[in-house]
Amino acid sequence: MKNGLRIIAVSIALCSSVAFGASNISAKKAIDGANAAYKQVAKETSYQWTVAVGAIKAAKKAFDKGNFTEAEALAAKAMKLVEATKLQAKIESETWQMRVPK
Amino acid sequence: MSTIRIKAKERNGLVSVKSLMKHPMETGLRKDKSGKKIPEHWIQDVVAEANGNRVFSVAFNTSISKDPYLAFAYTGKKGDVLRISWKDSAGKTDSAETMVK
Amino acid sequence: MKTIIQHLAFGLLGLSVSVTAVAGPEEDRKAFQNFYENRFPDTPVNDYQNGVYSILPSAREQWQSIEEFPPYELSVEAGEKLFHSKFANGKSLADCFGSNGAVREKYPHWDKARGMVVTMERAINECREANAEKPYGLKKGKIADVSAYMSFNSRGQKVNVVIPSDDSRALAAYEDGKEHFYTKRGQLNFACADCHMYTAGALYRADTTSPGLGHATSWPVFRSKWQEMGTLHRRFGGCHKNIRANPFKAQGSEYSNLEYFVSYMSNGLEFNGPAARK
Amino acid sequence: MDRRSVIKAAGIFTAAATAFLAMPRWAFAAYSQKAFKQKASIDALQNLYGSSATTVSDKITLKAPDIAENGAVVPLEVITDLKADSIAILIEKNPSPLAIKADIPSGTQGLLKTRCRMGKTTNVMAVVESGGKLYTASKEVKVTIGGCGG
Repeated sequence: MKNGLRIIAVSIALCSSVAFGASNISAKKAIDGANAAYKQVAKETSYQWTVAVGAIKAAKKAFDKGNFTEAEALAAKAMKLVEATKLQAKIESETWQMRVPK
Repeated sequence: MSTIRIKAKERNGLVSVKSLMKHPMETGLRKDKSGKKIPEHWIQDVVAEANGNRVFSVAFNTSISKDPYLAFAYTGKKGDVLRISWKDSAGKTDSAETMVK
Repeated sequence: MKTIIQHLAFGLLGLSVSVTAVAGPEEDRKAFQNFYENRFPDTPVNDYQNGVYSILPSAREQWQSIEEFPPYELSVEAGEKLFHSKFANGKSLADCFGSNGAVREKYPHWDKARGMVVTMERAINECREANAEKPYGLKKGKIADVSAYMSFNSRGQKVNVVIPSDDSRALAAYEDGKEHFYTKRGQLNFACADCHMYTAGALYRADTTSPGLGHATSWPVFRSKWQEMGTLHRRFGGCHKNIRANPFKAQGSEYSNLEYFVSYMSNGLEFNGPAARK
Repeated sequence: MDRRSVIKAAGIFTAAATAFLAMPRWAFAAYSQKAFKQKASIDALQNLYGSSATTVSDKITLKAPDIAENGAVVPLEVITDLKADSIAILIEKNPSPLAIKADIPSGTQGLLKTRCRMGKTTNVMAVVESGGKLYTASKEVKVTIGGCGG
């Protein structure tokens, strides 16, 4: 029973990757989006994470190899890291003074 | 300029010698940027002489740190001429001399 | 006078009217030093210049044994040679910094004409450029050698960073460095203050963090990890990489302002660079 | 600091000295490749002294850190009250344990200080050769890797 469910789940996953798999267009869009967001946060806040740069680079590499699904997933990961960077910058600008000893 | 730096000071008839030798001391285990192994290259022998008499000699393995440090003490006096020499695995040698203070 | 600073500080920090008074740099420094005095009551203030060894006796022994014949002495020698070697125009660094370059206590300082913090390493390169020579790289090699020679001859000078009151931009630079010290960065979400203040002396994996007081006094440093000399800004960059934040450019405004702040916090301590560290 | 003048003096001397110095008057000892290449301490001792029979002695002090700050540069010091003919240091977990062997002529102290590399946590053994016998002192040195400094 459990095994059966697992097989179904796996086949759904496989199907969806075929049906909705990333194309070179959507992957490129995701990478460009992450890259632009990264640069914007860096410019606006001076906050930059090495891991975000790493994810963007890895996404580009996967893209060049034609692994568009992987490239899109990595770009999405980069985007999340950039969002987190942005959030960190926002929180810190409001709270850093709490750490200054009085 | 010599690769060897020596500091030698006498106190109560005992000369304390400290020396630092500039040398890469390659272990043969390290790799360069392209992933190629850097061949081993290390100081094998060091001899110290005071006024021409051997007062200390030592043999190193590759496990001695880069720019080897060596300190010892011998019975001697101010004004002794202390000479330290090394020879490495490539057959190169170097020497330096100092006056005991 | 004080009210002017407070006023500026309010404006700079973008704070709305608040009942609590905002402290000026001198109050900051006192509170900063008090913090470490309370945290490490056994460490005399003038020992913080020895970094983590001021609070870690087991490592201190190894350090002292390295100091018996420290590897940076070779760098001091190399720096001496560079310092006195003639530029193409016949001058040398000695024409900018005096016969032995013992000017560590003058840096970092506020340059009013240009409205920026000038570190000693920047001044070394500006001296070269003013004499039509190429500047040195900023993190290691010749810049560290020259800095080591000048710092060595300056040993015993006191850190004495001044924030001139007649230029509000100086206080702004200080505040920028201060904000940098206290804000969390990188994926690991650490501020300088997290590791080097509130948990100074704690283990991060296999390493004990050093106290922030005295951080800028002993540079340049021969780090065993590097197996060579490096500048303070090289270390700043390494710290940022450790917390997975992109490092800033050496001698850029971020690290220069941070050096300005950190050095100010160590006012009164002795410059004792160059030094050996793990 | 008079360290400054020491450096300067050393610099002048060494510069002058190298001009006419090439080799020591005393020849270098025949380097014992075999002993230094051995993978086990016991074999290194056998190669070096023709014996691996050792006695633990409280007349040897081996100064080594409990925890090495950096495995690439671990300060080690051996001091002995025994009438030493030679002092050797073996780092047991290194690929080839024998790190250094010093010959001590009479008139020279039973003292050896140096800095060694250690790849991982290991037992360190100081061996003093005295009157044809081998005496030892040992200490474990922890080598940690990782963290902000490592």
